[in-house]
Amino acid sequence: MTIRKSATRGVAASLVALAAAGAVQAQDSLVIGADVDAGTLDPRLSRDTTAYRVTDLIYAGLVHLSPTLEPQPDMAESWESPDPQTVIFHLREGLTFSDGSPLTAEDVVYTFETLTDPDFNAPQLTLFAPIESVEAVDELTVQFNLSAPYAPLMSYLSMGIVPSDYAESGADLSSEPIGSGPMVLSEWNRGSDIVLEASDSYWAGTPEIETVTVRIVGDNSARAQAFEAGDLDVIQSPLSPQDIQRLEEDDRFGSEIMAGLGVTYLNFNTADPLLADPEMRQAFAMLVDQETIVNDIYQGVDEVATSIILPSSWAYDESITQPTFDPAGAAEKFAELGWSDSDGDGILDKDGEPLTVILSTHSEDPNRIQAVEYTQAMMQSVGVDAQIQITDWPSFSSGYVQQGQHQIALLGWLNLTDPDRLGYAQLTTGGSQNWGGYSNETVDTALEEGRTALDQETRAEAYQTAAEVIAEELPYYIISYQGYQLFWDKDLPVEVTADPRGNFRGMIGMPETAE
Amino acid sequence: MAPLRDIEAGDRRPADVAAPALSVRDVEIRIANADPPFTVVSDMSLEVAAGETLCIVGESGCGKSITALSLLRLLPDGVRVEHGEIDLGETDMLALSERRAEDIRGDRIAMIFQEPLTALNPVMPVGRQIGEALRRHRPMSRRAAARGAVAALERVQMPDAERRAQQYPHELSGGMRQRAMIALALCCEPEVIVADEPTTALDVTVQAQILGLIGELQRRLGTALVLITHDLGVVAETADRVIVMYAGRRVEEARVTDLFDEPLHPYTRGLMGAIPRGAATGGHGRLTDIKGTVPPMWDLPPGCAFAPRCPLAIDRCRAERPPLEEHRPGHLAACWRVNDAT
Amino acid sequence: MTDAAQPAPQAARARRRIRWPKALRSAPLIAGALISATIILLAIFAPFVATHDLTQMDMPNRFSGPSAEHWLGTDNFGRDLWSRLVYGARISVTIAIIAVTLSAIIGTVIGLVAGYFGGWVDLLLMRLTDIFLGFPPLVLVLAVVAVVGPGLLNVALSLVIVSWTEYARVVRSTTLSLREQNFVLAARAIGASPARILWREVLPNSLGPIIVLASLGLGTAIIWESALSFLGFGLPPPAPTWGWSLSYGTRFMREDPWMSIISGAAIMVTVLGFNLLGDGLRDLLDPRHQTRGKS
Amino acid sequence: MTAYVIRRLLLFVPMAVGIICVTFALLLLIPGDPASVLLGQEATAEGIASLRAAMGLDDPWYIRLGRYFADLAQGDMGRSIFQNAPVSEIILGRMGATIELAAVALFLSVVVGIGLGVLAAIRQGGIVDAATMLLAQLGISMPVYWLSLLLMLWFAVNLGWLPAIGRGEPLIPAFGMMLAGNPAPFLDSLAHITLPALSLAGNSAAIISRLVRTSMLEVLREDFVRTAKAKGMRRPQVVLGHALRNALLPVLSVIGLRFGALLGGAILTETIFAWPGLGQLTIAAISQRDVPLIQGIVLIFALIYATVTLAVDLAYAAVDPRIRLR
Amino acid sequence: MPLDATAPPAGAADTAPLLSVEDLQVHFPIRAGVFQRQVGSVRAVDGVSFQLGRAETLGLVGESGCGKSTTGLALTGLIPATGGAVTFDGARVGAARGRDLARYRQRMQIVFQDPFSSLNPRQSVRDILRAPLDIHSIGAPAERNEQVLAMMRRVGLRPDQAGNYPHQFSGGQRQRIGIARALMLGPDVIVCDEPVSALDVSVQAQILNLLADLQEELGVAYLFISHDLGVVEYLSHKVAVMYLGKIVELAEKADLFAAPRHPYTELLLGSTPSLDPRKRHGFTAQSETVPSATHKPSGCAFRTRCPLATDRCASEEPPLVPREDGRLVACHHR
Repeated sequence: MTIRKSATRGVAASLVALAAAGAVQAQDSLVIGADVDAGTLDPRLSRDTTAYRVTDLIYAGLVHLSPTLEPQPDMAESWESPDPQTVIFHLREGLTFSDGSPLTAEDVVYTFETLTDPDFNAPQLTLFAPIESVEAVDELTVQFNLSAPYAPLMSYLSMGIVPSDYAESGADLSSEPIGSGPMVLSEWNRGSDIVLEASDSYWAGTPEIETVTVRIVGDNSARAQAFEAGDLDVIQSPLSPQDIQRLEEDDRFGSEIMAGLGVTYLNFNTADPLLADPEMRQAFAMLVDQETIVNDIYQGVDEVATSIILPSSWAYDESITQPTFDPAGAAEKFAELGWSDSDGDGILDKDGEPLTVILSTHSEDPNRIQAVEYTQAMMQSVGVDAQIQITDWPSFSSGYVQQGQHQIALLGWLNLTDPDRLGYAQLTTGGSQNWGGYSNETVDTALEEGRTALDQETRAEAYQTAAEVIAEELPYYIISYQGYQLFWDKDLPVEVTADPRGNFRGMIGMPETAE
Repeated sequence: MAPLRDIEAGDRRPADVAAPALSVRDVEIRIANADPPFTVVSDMSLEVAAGETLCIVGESGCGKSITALSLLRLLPDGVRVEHGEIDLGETDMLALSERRAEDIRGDRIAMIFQEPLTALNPVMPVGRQIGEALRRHRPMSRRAAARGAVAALERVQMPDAERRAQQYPHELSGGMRQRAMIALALCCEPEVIVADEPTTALDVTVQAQILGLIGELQRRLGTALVLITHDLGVVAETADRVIVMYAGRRVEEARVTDLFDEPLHPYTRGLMGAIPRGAATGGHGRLTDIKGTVPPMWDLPPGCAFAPRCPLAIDRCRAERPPLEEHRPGHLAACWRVNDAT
Repeated sequence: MTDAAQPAPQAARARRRIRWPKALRSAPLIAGALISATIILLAIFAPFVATHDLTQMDMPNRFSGPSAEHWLGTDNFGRDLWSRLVYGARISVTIAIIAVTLSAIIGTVIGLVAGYFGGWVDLLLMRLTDIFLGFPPLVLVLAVVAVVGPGLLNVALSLVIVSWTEYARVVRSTTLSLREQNFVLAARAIGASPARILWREVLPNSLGPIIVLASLGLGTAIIWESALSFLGFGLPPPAPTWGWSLSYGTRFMREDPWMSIISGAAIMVTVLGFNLLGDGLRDLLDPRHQTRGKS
Repeated sequence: MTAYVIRRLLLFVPMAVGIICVTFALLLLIPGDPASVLLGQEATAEGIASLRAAMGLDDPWYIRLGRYFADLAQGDMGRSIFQNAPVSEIILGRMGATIELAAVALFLSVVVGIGLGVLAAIRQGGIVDAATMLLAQLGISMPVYWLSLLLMLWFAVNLGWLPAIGRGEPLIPAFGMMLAGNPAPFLDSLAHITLPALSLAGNSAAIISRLVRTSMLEVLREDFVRTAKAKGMRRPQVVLGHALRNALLPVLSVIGLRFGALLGGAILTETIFAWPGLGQLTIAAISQRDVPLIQGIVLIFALIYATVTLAVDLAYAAVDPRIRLR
Repeated sequence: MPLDATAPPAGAADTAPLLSVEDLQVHFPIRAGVFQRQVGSVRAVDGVSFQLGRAETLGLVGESGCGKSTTGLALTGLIPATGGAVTFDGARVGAARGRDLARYRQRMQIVFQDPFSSLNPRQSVRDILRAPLDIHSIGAPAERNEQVLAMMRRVGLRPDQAGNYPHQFSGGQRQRIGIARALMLGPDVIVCDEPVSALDVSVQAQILNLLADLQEELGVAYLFISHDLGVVEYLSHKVAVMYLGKIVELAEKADLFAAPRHPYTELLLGSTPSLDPRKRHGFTAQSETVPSATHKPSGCAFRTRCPLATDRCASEEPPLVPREDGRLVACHHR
């Protein structure tokens, strides 16, 4: 018995030793936890965060967005805009893809022509829609012709350039990517991990980290636990608020908690008879306890929101405000609108119809479910018969909200690198993502102007105008500005720089990609 | 077919019965894990000498199988020999440790069970099952044990023994299985064999062969045989002496000829009268049936257990249990009315 | 005629003597029955035993441990966990009972028909059963809930789809063996129709295994339901389902383990209760355990 | 025997067809359009429509079903909508991990289950029996995902003994490396598989131990056990040599079923432990409405399951000479 | 009563036998291969013919697997016969459909061997005995319970036990219930399939007496199937000996037991232990391989065990032919 006991102890000890060995070994390699696997490694087809982040390492775009979202020269050394509808880029000399083939203007043209080809079905097609044509002036010069002035364009041109010859030869960029970025794909075990190795063909040099492994751990808590157990070197949003607090206090880890590029919001269906009246929407909005949701449910990792413009944006104006939590005010408002509890059942009614509303969200994010559940309780407290509908993401998004079948849906938008990305498609009349059927002339005009004006001040004013109307009419009620959190093991050999988009260049020592 | 032969049955008992091969005295067996516990066998005594056949006969539930198992210390959990003595030669079986008892079982005392299909391990060739017993008690190589098993099968006249040894129980016919069972029991040439209804599951023609086989081997090896059966025909065919059991007790004990000549106990007489052939052969004469059924062991009437079914029962029978007494020389019976009935 | 009936009262007396002590001596059975009964009673009388309003939130007091005010502490919204668990029992038990009853009925009918008629009917029905068995159960449940949407009845329905096969298989095999029993042959000999035979002869004798399966199935159904909630396919909040409580609880397990432990324990104890009951019944109904040691 | 195997294999065909049809029906009925999921929140109506057409989603169901069968007959399981790769390739890449996990879990549950079951049976009524069976009851009553999280919390996070997530080298090549003198990968793989396999095995081990106990008790009451005792065999020989082998027969037939359950349970375990297998893939595929992938996975699950059942049946025949396969 | 198995069913109702069985066959298919095609058949009952008169008992005796029980089950329609003709009270049973078949079933009942498995443990005696009446709508529903009680009295059960369940009865009492059930429909023939072989001797005698009494009172005929020659001898008028699916000898009881003709009958009688220890048979240990219905020897099935067997027995199957003393024997040499 004694022998057996010591044997077990021996095994345990050797396992511990082994784990330690693993940690020491990780000298110039980096294991990053991710919540989903990349769907594709073709930057043009990327639609999930992991794909964005990994292709950002494998590929390089004309420009690169710095952590403060400033476009920095990358493949393009410089650019100019002779007129508002034309942009000309000058590529660096001697650029090559990781397979050694040269990167020329032809590749840029090919990349954007395919992107804007409707049959190619690029998820971000709409973002590039104003591009009328792209032409190669010479080997190193590319000219973009726009159908209208398009201010946000620069922030989208970080899109990775793909090798045209390689792509046209029938190679599958999705699984065998070749780019001109700082790393190359070494191995991809779908659903499990993506292994990248430093490239020696990137113009700005070789990254400090030799190997990056992106390991997929779906469950947020499990990912945090794996990080704590030392299996991951870096983790980032999305994380459970509870884990964030704990990790922040742990001095083994470095952390960066900053404003992110996303919002969590309520989508009011303005086409719904009950919610057609802005006053009704305001009344409902006054029942959303932003403080509690942000501070208790999200444990303060997000920030209470005031408008559709992110605080980090140049267009932000703190004077624009949405209605805030005020149950009494809401009750009063409902009374003004003719809703009263006439039959004494505790539920407001009007013309014999009870005030029933359906709050919906998707099942994958427990924090959103809690936010909805909490809001439901608040609504019920003033006599609104609020119901909750929770379905999985595909049913919820494509089968429900996108069909305009919702009443009040809790959703989010990510990657809002420009105010245009939370406005034009979502809130203009007939906009491609205007699922709530909202329509307001002032907003339409302002958003159009924000998109076409080239001068940032004009744009800011336009967006502020729109934001003001939105905050009043509330087709969207922005609950919170999402925070971005990054944790890393302090033993890492590089200095980690956070990027609100969650990109990895700051983790391999190339945050700015400067010369 | 074998001609009928006249045999002076019971005369085979050796005259010099110095020490019986097996002797049991005053054994009481209780089901200890029942609630409340109850006795299933009381005052059991028997002696059987080398070469002798003792039959224990009785109906189901009379305690005869439990008695048989107790002889090898094979009682199931919760069933205990409360007191008494079981001596195998000089060995006091009840005083042995379990490990010592294991050494003796299969070596000096062996058992033949009723249903050879279930009594043999279904997933082991019969030869190996016999070889295992050999190796357990006689140090020998695996190979020698295999040869020994074939020899044991040959001894029980198993046709094609070499091949049969490789077969599984289900591949053998009922008769062959029982032969294998007997070969297993006899492979170490025990002093005593306990056979519990060895032919009940068999057809008559096969039963005849098996009874013949057991008799032959017993004669050849000089083994003492305790044969448990419910069939008076088998008793008449094989026994030297007979014990009749009813409700856990001996009610009558005699040499086989004496018993069949003059059964003393009303139960024995009832049994004999209830057998269709013999008693009522030739015609539609009624069988003497014994009314009612055997009472359950945990709910025995006071007095004579047979009294409720006994045509001769008087008040005394219902109140007081009759002792087993010698009424004729070598012929014992437990009945108050032995002499009133005849 | 002789008085053959005489010992019967004795037999009956003995039977009673065996049965009750056996049932009462079986600690697992008693524990199982007590737990199951308690859970079901709590579910039925939830409004009377609950101490707090189900939806009354109290954010400052979230995740408080057990106290005089909140016997089992509070949940992630500061709601009273005891009250929610008691009401949750209602949902879990209702779902489990609906799921088990429907599965048992469907499976039993299919098993009876397949087992009794045999031949191509059997072949067809058993292939159908195989098809449903071939799916990983969770996948099938998820798919069905995705089709019909979450909801009490829908969740129960999805559980039926994965669990009826078990009854079908068991009932078929008991039917197969009962079909050969002499009392079924006797019923045929006196001219009973197949329907009568199935209903009067076969079914009553299959009830033992069905009851056992059902009580074990109740436990399984409760676990499945909680797994569905864990994956976000359960009843929508604020339904106080145990799955939600545990699912939320696990997210806060590190800092505030109470909610997770208590909800997990509620599920475990309940499932344990039904399982113990099922096992106890199995032992009790098993005829081999009823006979007394033969001589 | 050969005829039996062939017949069993042929029986798989209608079953697979049935499974495909049921899957197809379910996927048709599930709300949520893969095309619009594929294009994300930013999709336009036109984009969705053209993608639907390109994906063949607009064809009537019978055409799609027929096409699927036709492709399948050529060994083509279609292309994953989301991973843009052949389904067969994706599944092949994942299958090893799941089979490894399920097999190790099965091994664990069989070893532990038989050990505890035998122990409980030979100590029937005693404290060991009671403790073992209580443990088994708890094992059955414990939700798998809860057990997984608790194990991970305790052994990986608090104690730090074992890695919390991921998978090492596949066990078999790692074992090969150990034989070649490099034990580190094998130990690493073992360390990785321990927690997921344990949490997956818990339930099955409990079920098997109860079954073994029951079966063992039954066999211990059988006549041939008494015969073995009557011929003087030592108690361990009786229990292990005679009783156990017979007691394991009913257990064997359950092992096939357990393997199916383990494959199903892997869905939860793999998700929690980031085990790169089919289970994890299943959740992803369902939540993305990746129709071809779901169909492929379900079919593969059924195939693995059918294979295991067949293997179990054959093993049964090998162990029990009474079974004659026709 | 002289017997002639080959005689056609007689026309006159009073002289015609109640039940006439001709060339009854029950074959079970043997399947094999991938598609489970039938590759052969087990001839469990292979051309059995006999006749049974009113209030008469025909004993059917033979060892296990000889097809005697199968014959009984086939006659009561519980397993399908694959060939042969059964005439019951002048009418061909094979042709009967619907109501006629039901009537035939009603008049032909069966009592099983195992009194434990032949009664539904979940039904009370009343339920069990009422079922035949309910199914055939015999008597007013209100009177049926009375009929049940009367029948219980007739077979020696106490009517106050009508509400009891089978497990509350002893083996003998259960067998009484089984007999009562068979009698409820007032049958003309009862197939008794080893009705006493599971019972203790003393109880067996009770049941045998009961059967004898019932025959005397009700005039019912028995096809009495048993492996126990003593029991058959006690109850039967005529005895048929079966071996591997065929009758090898059929004779009046007294004739058969006094002087068996067929070597197999002889073997059976010689193997039965005597009840007199002074007249022991002195059995020998010699062993033999007993063939089964699946592997039936050619020609005379008994030839492999027969001391008289010659080449002819292997090639030519002896027919069951009447002998001068009225008995039927299937043997080339006797």
